[in-house]
Amino acid sequence: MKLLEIIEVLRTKKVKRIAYGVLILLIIVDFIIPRHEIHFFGDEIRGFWSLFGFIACVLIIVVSKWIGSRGIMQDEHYYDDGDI
Amino acid sequence: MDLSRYFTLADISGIAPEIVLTIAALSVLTVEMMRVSRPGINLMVAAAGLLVAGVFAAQGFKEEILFGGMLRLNKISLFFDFLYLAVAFGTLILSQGYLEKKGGKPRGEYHALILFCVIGMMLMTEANDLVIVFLGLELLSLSLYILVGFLRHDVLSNESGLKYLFLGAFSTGFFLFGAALIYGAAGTTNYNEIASVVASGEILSYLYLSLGIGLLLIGFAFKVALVPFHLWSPDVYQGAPTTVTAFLCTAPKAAGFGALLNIFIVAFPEIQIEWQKLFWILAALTMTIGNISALMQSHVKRMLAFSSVSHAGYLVLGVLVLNSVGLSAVLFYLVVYSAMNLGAFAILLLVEKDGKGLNFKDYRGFATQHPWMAVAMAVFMISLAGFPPTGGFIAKYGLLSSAVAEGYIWLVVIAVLNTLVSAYYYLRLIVNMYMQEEKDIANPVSGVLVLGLIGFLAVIVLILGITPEFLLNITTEAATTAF
Amino acid sequence: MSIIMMMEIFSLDFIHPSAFYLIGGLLIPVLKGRVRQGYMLLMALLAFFAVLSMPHGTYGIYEFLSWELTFCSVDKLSKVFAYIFTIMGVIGVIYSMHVKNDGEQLAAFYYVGGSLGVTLAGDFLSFFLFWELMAFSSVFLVWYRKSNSSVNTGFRYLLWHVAGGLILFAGIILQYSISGDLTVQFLPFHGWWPTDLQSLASFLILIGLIVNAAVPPFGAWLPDAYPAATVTGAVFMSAFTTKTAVYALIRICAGSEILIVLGVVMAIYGVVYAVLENDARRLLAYHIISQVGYMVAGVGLGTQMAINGVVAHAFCHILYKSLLFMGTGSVLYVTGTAKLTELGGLYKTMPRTMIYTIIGGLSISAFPLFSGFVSKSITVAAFGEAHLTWAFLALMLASAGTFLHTGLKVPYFIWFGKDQGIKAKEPPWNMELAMIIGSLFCIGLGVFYKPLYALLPYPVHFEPYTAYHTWETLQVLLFTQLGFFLLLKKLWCKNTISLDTDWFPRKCAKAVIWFVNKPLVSLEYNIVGEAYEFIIQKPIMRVAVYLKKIDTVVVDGTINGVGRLAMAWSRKIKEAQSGQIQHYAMLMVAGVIAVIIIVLVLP
Amino acid sequence: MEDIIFNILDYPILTVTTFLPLAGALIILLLRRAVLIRWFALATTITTLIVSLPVYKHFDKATYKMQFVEIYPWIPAWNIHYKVGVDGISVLFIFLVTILSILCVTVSWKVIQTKTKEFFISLLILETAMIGVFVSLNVFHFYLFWELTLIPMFLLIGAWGGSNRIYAAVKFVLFMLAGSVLMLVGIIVLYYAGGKTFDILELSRISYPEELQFWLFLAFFAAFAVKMPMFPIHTWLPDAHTEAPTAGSVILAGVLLKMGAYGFLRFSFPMFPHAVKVLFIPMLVLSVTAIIYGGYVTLMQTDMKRLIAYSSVSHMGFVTLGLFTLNQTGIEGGILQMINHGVITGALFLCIGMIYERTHTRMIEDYGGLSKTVPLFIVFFTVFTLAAIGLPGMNAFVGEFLIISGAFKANMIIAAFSIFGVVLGVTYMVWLYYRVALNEINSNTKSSLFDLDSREIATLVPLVMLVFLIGVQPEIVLSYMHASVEHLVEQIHTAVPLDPNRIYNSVNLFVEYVKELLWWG
Repeated sequence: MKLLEIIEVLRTKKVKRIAYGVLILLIIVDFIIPRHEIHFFGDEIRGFWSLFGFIACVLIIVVSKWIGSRGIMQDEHYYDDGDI
Repeated sequence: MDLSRYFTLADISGIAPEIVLTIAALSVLTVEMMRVSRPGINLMVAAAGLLVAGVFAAQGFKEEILFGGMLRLNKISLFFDFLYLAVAFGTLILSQGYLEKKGGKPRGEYHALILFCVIGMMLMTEANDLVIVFLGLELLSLSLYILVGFLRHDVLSNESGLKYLFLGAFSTGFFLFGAALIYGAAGTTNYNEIASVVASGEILSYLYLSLGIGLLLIGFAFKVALVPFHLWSPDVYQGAPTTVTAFLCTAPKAAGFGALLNIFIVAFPEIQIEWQKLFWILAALTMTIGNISALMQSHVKRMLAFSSVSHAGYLVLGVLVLNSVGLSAVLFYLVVYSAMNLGAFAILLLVEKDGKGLNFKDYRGFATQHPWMAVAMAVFMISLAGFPPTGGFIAKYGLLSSAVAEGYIWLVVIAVLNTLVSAYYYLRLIVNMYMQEEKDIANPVSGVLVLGLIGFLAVIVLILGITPEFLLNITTEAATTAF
Repeated sequence: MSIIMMMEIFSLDFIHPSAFYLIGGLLIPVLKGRVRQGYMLLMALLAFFAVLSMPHGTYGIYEFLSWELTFCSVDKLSKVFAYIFTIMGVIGVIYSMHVKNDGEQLAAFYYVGGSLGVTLAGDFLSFFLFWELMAFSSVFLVWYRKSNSSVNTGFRYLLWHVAGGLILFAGIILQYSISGDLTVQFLPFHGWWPTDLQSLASFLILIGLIVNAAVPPFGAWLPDAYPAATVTGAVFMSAFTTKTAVYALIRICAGSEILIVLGVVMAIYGVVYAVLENDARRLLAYHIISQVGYMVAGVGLGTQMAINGVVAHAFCHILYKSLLFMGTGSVLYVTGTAKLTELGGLYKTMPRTMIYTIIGGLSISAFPLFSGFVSKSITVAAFGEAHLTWAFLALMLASAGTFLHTGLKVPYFIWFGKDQGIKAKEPPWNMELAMIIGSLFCIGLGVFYKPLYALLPYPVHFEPYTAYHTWETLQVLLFTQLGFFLLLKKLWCKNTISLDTDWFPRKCAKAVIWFVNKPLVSLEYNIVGEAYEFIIQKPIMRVAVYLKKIDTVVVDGTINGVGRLAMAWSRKIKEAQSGQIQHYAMLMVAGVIAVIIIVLVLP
Repeated sequence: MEDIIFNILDYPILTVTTFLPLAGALIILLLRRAVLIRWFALATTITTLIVSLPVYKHFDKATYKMQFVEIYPWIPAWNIHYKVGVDGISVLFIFLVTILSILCVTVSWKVIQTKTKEFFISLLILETAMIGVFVSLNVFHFYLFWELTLIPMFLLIGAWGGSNRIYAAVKFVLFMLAGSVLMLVGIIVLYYAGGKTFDILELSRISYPEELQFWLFLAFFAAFAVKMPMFPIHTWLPDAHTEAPTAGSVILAGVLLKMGAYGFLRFSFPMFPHAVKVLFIPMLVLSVTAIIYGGYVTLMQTDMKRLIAYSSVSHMGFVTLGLFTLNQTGIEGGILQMINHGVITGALFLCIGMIYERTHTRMIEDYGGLSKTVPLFIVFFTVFTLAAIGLPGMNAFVGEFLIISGAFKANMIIAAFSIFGVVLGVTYMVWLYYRVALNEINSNTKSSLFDLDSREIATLVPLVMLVFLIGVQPEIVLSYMHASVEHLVEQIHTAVPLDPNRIYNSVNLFVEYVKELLWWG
């Protein structure tokens, strides 16, 4: 079907390289975007939000994995022995 | 010879009804003698006599004293006359064919005797003189003695006839002794003169007068079957042929009360107050003993006998009160009482066959086989018990209301409790009719005339219960003229 | 038009929209097949038009004994929520058309009716009535799954809600005893701990609402119950319980500072747990908590813009969250499992469901041109303007996390991951139709956001499509995607469940049960039981027997005795009636003597 | 004559409603085939209901005055007029009578096979008598209708009853007659004391001397206490109920018991206020004993119908408690409870009758597990059991709620005891329900049980509707009686000023009174 081919095309190596190009473009354009109301320091620095996005993603994955291994993650039948 | 000194034309016209009745009685006997073979001839002649007497009584009525103070015609006596004629007429219709059923031969004397009784009763209530009252009483009693023992072959009827004769004669003796004492005390036997003598006070001695009145009262008490003197009535009622019992417990009782009332209204108006205590006791005794002894009866006729004794007790309540309201209540009560009893005995009559049909048990399952007859009997029983929609209630209410007006609260309470007791044995018959299972029940011989009479009486009882207006007016008007 | 016509027929001044669901629902078990589907759709549409034509103001007042229940008080705020609930009602009904079990349909209908009732309730009594109706009807949606775990989960869900309801009810009663009137009014709770009676009342009401809004310490029931619900039930539950609680929070405790902290913590908490989660629907459930965290925080802020943000966010959240649930629901319906570890590579067999889920994912992560961008950002901007920077940053972090697991993790592992060879096909037409409507709404609102802003309770002066704002969001989202692909290996999930705050009640519950079973029951049975038997039951029975004896013997005895006495007298008198004349004569003479004595005594 | 409003409708509505059943009975007298009789009886009862409907529509709820009044001369010789009228208190009972009569006809459709003509005639005469009692404003024909109920009821119990029916029927009549003959004496004394008139309104305007009031109260009390069975004289009720056919016990429980209480409201309260004030504490004690005693004895019953009969003793104890609190809430509660009791107990008897038709046994141990064998019947039975217990949202709850709050105003201790009565009420009903519906299925009745047919459902549905209607919206019923009850309470309190100490020492006042009166006798 037409839809399937589109998805196939998107998954090839070539598309990945284009995606990285877009990311770099994002940071450059951020320098020319006008900022009208400045509420907090983040708005001043250009490219702040892309950095923030990346760090947020890494931070979340690492922290949650760490907490999970610490004790939150239990076997599936943890509660099964005669809960209410 | 000129008889005007002794009686005038007016006197003759006054007693016209009695004359007609005598002629009718004699003609019945002559017809019997001539062996006229048409069936029911005696009934026709007697009934005709009654009707003609009724016409004469109504048409020639004037308020007057006859035969030089012997008789007194007024609205009350006229009321009583019509009551007797009606009851006699009813009894005649009932006894049509009854005697053959009981095995006796149809003899004319039966009808003649009934007519003689009516004459006697008329004389009692029209009397204005002790002698005439005694005359009427004797005529009535004698013909009743024969009537009670009419079924010669039936041992019960003979026994009750004889019993009634002895005790009747015994009580009439007291009556005569009392009359003599009063004559001795007051010097006259005429009511008005006695009243004037008593009023003026030249009584020979009060002792004699009170003794005389007491004994007189005993005579009446026997005739009306008040308690100490009621013992004869159950046996006589049971023994006598049912038609005679029907007649016996309605008309003579009314006559007894009528005569008693006449004496106390006309002859002893003031003394009456002292006698209230005695009447109070008599009323209470009669009601209670009459009702209680009727409780355990298993024989319907005997139960009705005791019930008529208790009803006599209620009537003494009216005599006790003795004012216009009390009198009208008594008159009303007598009419309703006669209608109820005649009806009840009529049904008893039909159901009774060769000794069966007189016990409560014989009425089981009556309602399913003969619904209409059962309804009529139920109406009579409910009316006798004094339940509201029927005439019995209105009659009883009238009596109780007049008694309460005079302040006899406790006597009314006794009367009312007696009604409660009476309800038990009246309803026992309804219980047997409606609520017991069917057995081989007596199937009544259905004579058209008798059925018509039963229906008529039942309707009368119901109408008197629902719209008693027309009879109340007559009785109140009659009662007010007496005072 | 039809509604107005209906109104004339029944000469009602108004028709309460939930009436269609509550009374209309009764006919569902009666109808079968196509007729039933048409009838249910008709009811949902009629309810929507009823909301459309509902004027503002309070009416539908019904007084019972001495209280006044106002069933319908409508203002801009309740109207918006009524709109979205009825729209969601229509979508949900379409989605669940194929369901044969009429009990489930009835439960869903009463669930929607209940939430509409809560939104429009004017006084606390009817508010609480519909509140409980919602709790009880939704529990059936869990039970109808009919797997043994879902029965236990249903009971836990019910216990949570009953506990929450009771706390709320305590608050209402306290409030009624203080102020004496029952109308739903503004009772904000300030500070950390209740100081006086009035603040205790509002505190209790706040807690009651928070339990339903699944705020963390009390919110563990949501991730526990939603995955256990039926396929269509989860769609309904995702939309109504939490959002009714949000509406109540706005109505009653807007501006309570404690909510800001709770809201932010909720947002982060939801995201962290979602990342760990393996079951798709459980992940989405955790994610509801994080999204509701935004709303609770917004309510805590309390400014006009924040409330606007919360309402808009709730409006859109219902749509895209239900879309996601519909997507994962269809996967569960078709493949029978929702565990990410067991799924993968379905894009080949379920391409269209994949598209709808991705639209849902994008709009939830507030991608430009999608409804999330238009609504969520208002709340975040409100925090920005209020200069609560730490809250602002935390929420931005949470929105990044949102994109991470709903936008990327779920679609990747279900559709693009390695193909586990599960056979699957497109879901039935009505599920797909519902998903299409949902996606249209998500995209439509994203593009034409003006009508949504018109509906908001306060005037809106926020322009989403400013250059800087779009750019800023794009940067955050795309770089999160970068992070995701780089750390893909680490994200691989294991077949585990994550313990949650409901660990405490469930564990200690076991201890309590043990305590009840062993010592307490034995105590009750032989000591208290015996005592009851001895002190109360035996004497009552003995007294009853005794009184019955009295009743039959004494009372009846006396009365029958009177009767027997009369009978005995009668028999005695009967003997007197001997039939011998001489006896009679003797008695008569005695009578005569008596009369004479009386006569002599007389004068 | 200023406080009556003459009948403005185009036909004499009250007279027609009263005598239509009687006319129907007379016509049935002529019919022969049983089917014809049954349908005609049903038609008469339904037309009576329809004919009486305008009363409720045109009833003016704001005034306490008598409405739809009609006066015709009846027995001028004794100054007796036929006078009928309705006020807030009596209007609802007409509805109760007409409804229950229809249900009685439908329920006895198949069960009455022998003497059907007499059955339906006595049922219709009974209906006329009952409506007559509630409608009449003249003491004489009040008493006439009061007594007219006895004979048909006697026939109903006696002719179509159970095994021990004759004893029960005779006992019923003698009890009732004992009470009503004493009332007859009271009526006659009242006639003279009230200036030779029978008109209730005039009689209640006159203030009688105190000791006369005391005696008259006792006379009337005899009749009313027997009829609504107060404690010591209630033993006729269980016998009459167990032996009566279903229709009989429905009418008996539904309406006859209410006539006693209605009598208090119409006669004792307005005419003998002083005696009421003196005796209201003993009366309260009597009604509480009735509640508790009734409760206890009901607990031990083995026969279903007898159990419901004894529960009526307890419920009617509540009604008297409500009436003798002498305040607005209590009396309104009492009247409402009368109607509720009529509906609920009538319905329970209908249910038991239907089951008895099938299994011909009334012993509770013969039953069990009915919820499985006859589920539809158990639905109705549950509704009525819950109503009898007084579940909120059903009609009995509202009645009991008002009564107990009224009782608390009158006397604290007595109200406390009455609550214990409620608890007893719940125990025996629940125990009955458990043994009948929930126990394991009993073998000997299992075979003959089959579920309700459409006729029986049609009989029960109107009562279910009434139960919920009054339960949810009691104002429909209460609005009728506010004005009249207010006037009644004001009549009592203006007649004798309410001095508190007199009330509390009313018991020794009562004793001193009796001593003083005994000499009078």
